[in-house]
Amino acid sequence: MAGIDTGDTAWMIVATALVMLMTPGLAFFYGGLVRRKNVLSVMMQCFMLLGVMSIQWVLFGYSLAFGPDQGGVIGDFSWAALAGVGQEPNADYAATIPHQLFMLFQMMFAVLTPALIVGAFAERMKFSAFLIFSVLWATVVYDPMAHWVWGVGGWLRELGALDFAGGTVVHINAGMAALAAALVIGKRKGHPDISPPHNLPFAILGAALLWFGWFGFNAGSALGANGLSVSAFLATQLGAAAAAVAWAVVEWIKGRRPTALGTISGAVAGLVAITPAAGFVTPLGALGIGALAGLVCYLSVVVVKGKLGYDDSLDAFGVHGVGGMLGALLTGLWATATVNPGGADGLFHGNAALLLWQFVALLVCAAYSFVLSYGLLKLVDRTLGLRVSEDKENIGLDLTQHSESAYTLVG
Amino acid sequence: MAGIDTGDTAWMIVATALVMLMTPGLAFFYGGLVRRKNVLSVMMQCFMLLGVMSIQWVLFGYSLAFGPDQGGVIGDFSWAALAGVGQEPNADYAATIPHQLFMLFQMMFAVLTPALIVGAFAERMKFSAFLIFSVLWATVVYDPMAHWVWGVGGWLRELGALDFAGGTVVHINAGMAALAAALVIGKRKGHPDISPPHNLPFAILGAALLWFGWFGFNAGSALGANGLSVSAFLATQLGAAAAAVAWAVVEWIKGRRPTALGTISGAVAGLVAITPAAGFVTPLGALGIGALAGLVCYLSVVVVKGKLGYDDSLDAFGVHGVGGMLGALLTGLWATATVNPGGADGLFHGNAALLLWQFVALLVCAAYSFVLSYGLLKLVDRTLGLRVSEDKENIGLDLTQHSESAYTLVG
Amino acid sequence: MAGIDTGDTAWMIVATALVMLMTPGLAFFYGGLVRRKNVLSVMMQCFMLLGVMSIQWVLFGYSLAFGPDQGGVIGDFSWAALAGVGQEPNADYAATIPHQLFMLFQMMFAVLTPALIVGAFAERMKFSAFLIFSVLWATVVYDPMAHWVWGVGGWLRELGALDFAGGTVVHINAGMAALAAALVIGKRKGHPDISPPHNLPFAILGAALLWFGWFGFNAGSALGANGLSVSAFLATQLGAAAAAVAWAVVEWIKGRRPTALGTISGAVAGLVAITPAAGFVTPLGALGIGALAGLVCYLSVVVVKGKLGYDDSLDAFGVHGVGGMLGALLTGLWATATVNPGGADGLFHGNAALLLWQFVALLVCAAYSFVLSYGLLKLVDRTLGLRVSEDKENIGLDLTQHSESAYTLVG
Amino acid sequence: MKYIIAIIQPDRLDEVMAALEEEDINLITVSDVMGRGRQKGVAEVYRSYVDRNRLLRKLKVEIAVNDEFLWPAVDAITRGARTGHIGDGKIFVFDLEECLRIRTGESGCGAIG
Amino acid sequence: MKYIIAIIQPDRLDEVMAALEEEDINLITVSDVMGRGRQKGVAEVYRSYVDRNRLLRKLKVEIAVNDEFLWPAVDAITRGARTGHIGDGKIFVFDLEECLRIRTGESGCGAIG
Amino acid sequence: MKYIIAIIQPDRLDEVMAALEEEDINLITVSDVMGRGRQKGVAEVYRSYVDRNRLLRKLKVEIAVNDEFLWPAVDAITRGARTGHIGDGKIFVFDLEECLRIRTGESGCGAIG
Ligand SMILES: Nc1ncnc2c1ncn2[C@@H]1O[C@H](COP(=O)(O)OP(=O)(O)O)[C@@H](O)[C@H]1O
Ligand SMILES: Nc1ncnc2c1ncn2[C@@H]1O[C@H](COP(=O)(O)OP(=O)(O)O)[C@@H](O)[C@H]1O
Ligand SMILES: Nc1ncnc2c1ncn2[C@@H]1O[C@H](COP(=O)(O)OP(=O)(O)O)[C@@H](O)[C@H]1O
Repeated sequence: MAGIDTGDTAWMIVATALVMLMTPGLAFFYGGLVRRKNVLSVMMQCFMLLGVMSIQWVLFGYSLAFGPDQGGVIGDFSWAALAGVGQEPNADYAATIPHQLFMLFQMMFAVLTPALIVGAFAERMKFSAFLIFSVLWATVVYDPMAHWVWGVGGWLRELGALDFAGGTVVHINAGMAALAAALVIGKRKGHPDISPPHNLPFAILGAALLWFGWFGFNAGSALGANGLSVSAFLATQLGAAAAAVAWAVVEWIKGRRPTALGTISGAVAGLVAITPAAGFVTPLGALGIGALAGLVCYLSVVVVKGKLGYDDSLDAFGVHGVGGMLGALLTGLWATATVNPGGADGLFHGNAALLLWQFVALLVCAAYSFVLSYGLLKLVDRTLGLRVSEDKENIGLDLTQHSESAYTLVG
Repeated sequence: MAGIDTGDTAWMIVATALVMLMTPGLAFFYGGLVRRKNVLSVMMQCFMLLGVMSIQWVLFGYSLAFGPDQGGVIGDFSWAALAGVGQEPNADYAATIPHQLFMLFQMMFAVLTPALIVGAFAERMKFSAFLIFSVLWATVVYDPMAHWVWGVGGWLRELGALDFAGGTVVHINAGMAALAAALVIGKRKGHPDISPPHNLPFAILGAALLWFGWFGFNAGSALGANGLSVSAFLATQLGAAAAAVAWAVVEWIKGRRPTALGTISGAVAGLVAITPAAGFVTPLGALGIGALAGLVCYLSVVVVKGKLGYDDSLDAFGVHGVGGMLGALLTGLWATATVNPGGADGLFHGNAALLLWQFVALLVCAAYSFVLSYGLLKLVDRTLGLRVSEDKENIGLDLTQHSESAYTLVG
Repeated sequence: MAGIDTGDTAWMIVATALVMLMTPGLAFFYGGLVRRKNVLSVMMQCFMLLGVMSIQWVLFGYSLAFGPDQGGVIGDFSWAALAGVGQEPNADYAATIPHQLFMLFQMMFAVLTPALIVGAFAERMKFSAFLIFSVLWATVVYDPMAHWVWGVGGWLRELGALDFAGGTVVHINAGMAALAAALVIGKRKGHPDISPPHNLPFAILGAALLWFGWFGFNAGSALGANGLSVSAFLATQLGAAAAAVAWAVVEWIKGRRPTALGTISGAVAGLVAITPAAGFVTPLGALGIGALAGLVCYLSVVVVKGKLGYDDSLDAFGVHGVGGMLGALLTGLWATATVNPGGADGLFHGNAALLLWQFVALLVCAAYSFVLSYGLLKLVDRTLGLRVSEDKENIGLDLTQHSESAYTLVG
Repeated sequence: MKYIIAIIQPDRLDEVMAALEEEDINLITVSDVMGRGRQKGVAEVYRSYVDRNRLLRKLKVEIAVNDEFLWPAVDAITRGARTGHIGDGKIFVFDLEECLRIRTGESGCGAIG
Repeated sequence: MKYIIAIIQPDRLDEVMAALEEEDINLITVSDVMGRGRQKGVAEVYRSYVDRNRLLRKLKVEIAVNDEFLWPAVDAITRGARTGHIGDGKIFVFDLEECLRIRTGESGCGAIG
Repeated sequence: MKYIIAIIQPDRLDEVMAALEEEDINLITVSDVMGRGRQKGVAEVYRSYVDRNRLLRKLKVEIAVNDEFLWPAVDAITRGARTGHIGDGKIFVFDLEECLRIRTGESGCGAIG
């Protein structure tokens, strides 16, 4: 087929599969951290999104996000049901791989992003409310924002803000929605005296799969197998490594022990923060971003959250929201066109303007996401009710929402 | 090397690794569903096949299945021990990748297929009987059928039936053998009052690895990194997604809750049903096949099985057999040459003949598999005995067949 | 970019990600085998190495190992902080992929190797001591040895010994360090009456991820997507398969049952032994190496270890040390230039000299590793203390070193 | 009032519960235990380590009954749990001084059922 | 001396412990059990198999007390565990003949606390 | 007949079982419990949440013995479980009214061993 490069295609098929694996990875990361009576509910929510969002994306989501531009704010419906999205490349997005492959790669992002929010309302949301909210949110919040940042003609894409692999659309976006969700749905019964993670090895498994999958996420965002994707891969590894170490070190310095949960939380924070920067920074820049991500997310989760007192059960805001915003800003500092001529120089390389654009993009997206998510959640709450009854929360969502227990106790 | 394309080779190496991962994936999918005392036995059976079948395949299995044709029904022994199967491509099978790579890709199918049958006789078969049966079955049932459908000169390949990635050879075949096994070996003690799955998160992990690996299975069956493999990837994702949602929705409609086990069972059913169709149908066709697969396999497992009363412990027949047959027939409806010029049009695209060929292929293969599997199982039963003693079944296969316990209880 | 092949690059990006996944794989393999109170400590050690070693490698490790040669024994610091290691290929190491990608691929080896040693001192080493030791060991033992064997100008590389994917640098090296560690730190309290593996399915999961990742390790060592990498992939699969079967069969013959732990231990032993040979042997050679690896490692772990009485908790020496040495020697027997013109013929193909060189390389590396590791461990022991107090060992490392419990018990 | 602790084979629970139901005894508490009795376990093997497996999985069933239900309960447990093989288990009977229903505060015989 | 066994809802443990502390009762032993009482469980569904879920997760709390602490302990447990819903659980009281502290060898009333 | 419940440190089980064997007491039942005693646990830390860890892992050992074996059993447990550190645990002794062997139907003293 004209223009298709088998090497680029090979890598992007794999990258797509890797990003797909992140959603089950997240299911285990989150699932290990909740109480035993809610583990299936969290995993089920992640898995269900793998189903529902894939369908939404094919039917109209992709068209809204990447279809022909309407005034810089949204795509139209001309690519609905993948009309015209075929095996030929679409040079506007990726000239050397089938258009469907680009669409698939983006599909996995669209699946993962709402799944990230689950961490905020885990252990207390009705399954039905979760489903409705997620589909609405994907359509009203995610798809437009994806268009702004990535769609041809999207206004943020034109603006000059940098976001290599989706720090804004994925992490800031999900993080702000998570904050809204934690506020709207309220604290879990017993908070903050909630029993500890019921299965930390599961959370470690989840973190490992996330790290592994993130290579697809970030290095895949180069949309080919080339120097840039390798550079993004390197930045990803270093961001995660530095942040994991940083979080553990801070715990140690603060007189506690370095914990496994801290280390994997740090790794995820680093992966989040490096996401917008991955294709624009040097290895040392990546180490810097990672180290700061570990430190700042530690503070946001351990120090600040405790003081503010909302119940973001699994720190979806504290890690993805805060880490995402930090990454967006630090991209404005450390970006350099020597790594990626398609990028721009940041403050440390003599260009203060970039930082400004990063800040603007961050602010607009964060505000948009927070306000709309808040509204949608209130809407669902008023109509369907967001939260299970206290009784059901006590018994656990696995039994009451899904008629299942994760483990047998006797026999 | 003449004719080798690095991009195609890169993708097919990875696809092979992905299909390899499906067998451990299956080990967790099945292992999570059995009782605590039998989890290792199921995982051990899967792992042992990874060893034994790889050796069988290299020594003579590949030659029987893909070697020079003998009257359309089987290959001869000229490729035994991989004689002549080297680093050069074999243009008959795949012109742009090393012949050994094609052989390896097929090896992983040959490992996985007998592992699927494990689900039918789980929790009660002797390990020795399992081993003997599996090797015999691979040689007498799998290898010939692989030759018919995929081997150069194989009679079904000539017939014109479509099977993109192995719906017949892998799923219908394993499914019918599973039915035979459930009938020959009989019900588990206590059936149907068997305790629930001992570790559903393991089953979810297994389903996730299966889904992930299935991209290698289906998109790899294009044997290169090209538009067709991307199209198959897309169909795979949509088949799984639609079926997962469909199963959960049916549960909901029937007045129960949507369950995690239902959702992942649906996903697997969708993956099974899309397998023969993956390279021949449009995205909407894939959604249709997936949705029907979720519905039909739900009925077969939840409604029909209960009535017929055989004990297919983990629904190897109900999901792989029924899903495989459904997929073969639906391929005859939804296939279209616009997606794949090497394919054919189905009934919905004006060609009723295809459906007929699909039906014939299905019938012959299902019958062949059922009859021979039944015979082999009876043979092993008469000689070695298939089933452990009641006492051993009570204690559990982990302890009695493998002298191990999966988990420590105290300390 | 001049000279970059997208297919080779695609495969090597994926291979790098696969090798990265081996460290979490090892975390589960080891984690499942320890007692419940120590599972996090083992996983934490593996994860922490993923952080710390990545940083060490980028800052100076890669330069020491692969940088401009100093007298055949070590690289200098000119590539420190990746100076000059960019997106262009470095033809000395890999002409068709970005230099950074080669560096990343090697990084994952540098992460994994110290993690292998963890198996020897599991359940009793202080976390701080572990950290210091690992960083010192990587710098003083691993980096130089990597230079000898792989670095341009390295003396062992010049000598003519064969080591396809790191049998010497990774496995013999880690194995000897493990032996030193088991001797220096002493037995666990209660040894040999230690409770059994607390979660064998985790160990099986780990083994599956190791096997999967090993395709990246071995087939990736061809540094491209070509016939050689496929041949290495095939040898890897067969080595693992034959060894898994061999171990189980030996157990069976010795009057015990074939165990799941034995089967996966065999698989790992086979993967270790095939590592140096993967790119140099025929499929039948790989089967031979695998079968011998299963047998010999079984003897070393089950028979010899019991007699010698040191406490190599998880058999890091018994599997990686012994398996690595065996593989090095067997490469000297089975290697053939027909598989890889860049290799050499072994004894079975008429060239006795190779066996000699293999033996020399093995001896030098094993001795160097053992002596220096022993010295480093004694050093850390004298200064910081290697071992936790008896009280802490009783309570478990999870609580005392990391203030965490892996699982909740009630609720 | 009496309190019965029965140690049974893990796979006999369904039979025991069924037998108890026949006697109209429905309230029980069950937990996982490991027991060493006369039954010799299968040796467990983990690489070099052979565990003679002195402890086997059992279930512990606890039932509080009014005095007149004691023997029916004991008989029902025996009926349900007996296979005739070593390892079938034991039944221990204690005197129960007091019993309260948390929900209502009721106490004594009325609170048991 | 008395020995109390209380079966409570899994999520009431914190409340029970807090209530006990108010009475200066700090030493307890807790374990996971499954119980069948009057409470009807949610049916569990696994594909074709519906488990009427006769056994529900509960916690078992065990406390040895000197006689004068018996009623305060029972009251505290009741206070902490009561929700008024079916399934709140039961309290069983036994006579405790002897109690020893392993560390010191002390026995009797002095060893309880 | 007496019934002994001992709460011990999880890692002392082997020693306790060995000590019991010396007294010819071989039949026991063991289970996992969490205990709060005088021992202060290590605080557990999970991100922002610090669990003061009021409950520590312990093992519960249950032994039914004939009267003459009571003190040998208690002594053996003490010997095996004592480390001299806080947290060593407690031994509780109950009167056992009746004991039955399910397999044979035997009851009383003969059924204990
Ligand atoms: N004296 C005892 N004290 C405590 N537990 C006991 C005692 N005797 C038996 N048990 C428990 O009962 C279980 C079954 O006992 P066992 O001797 O194997 O059965 P049988 O009734 O056939 O002699 C044991 O595993 C143990 O848990
Ligand atoms: N007679 C009994 N014997 C043993 N356990 C009992 C008995 N009665 C109640 N239980 C335990 O107490 C739990 C709660 O009892 P339930 O009848 O549901 O509560 P309620 O106090 O509201 O009637 C049960 O699940 C069971 O574990
Ligand atoms: N009065 C009691 N009631 C119930 N359990 C107790 C009681 N006293 C002690 N225990 C159990 O014994 C364990 C050990 O007690 P602890 O006070 O720590 O030990 P020590 O014997 O050194 O004082 C506790 O964790 C608890 O499980």
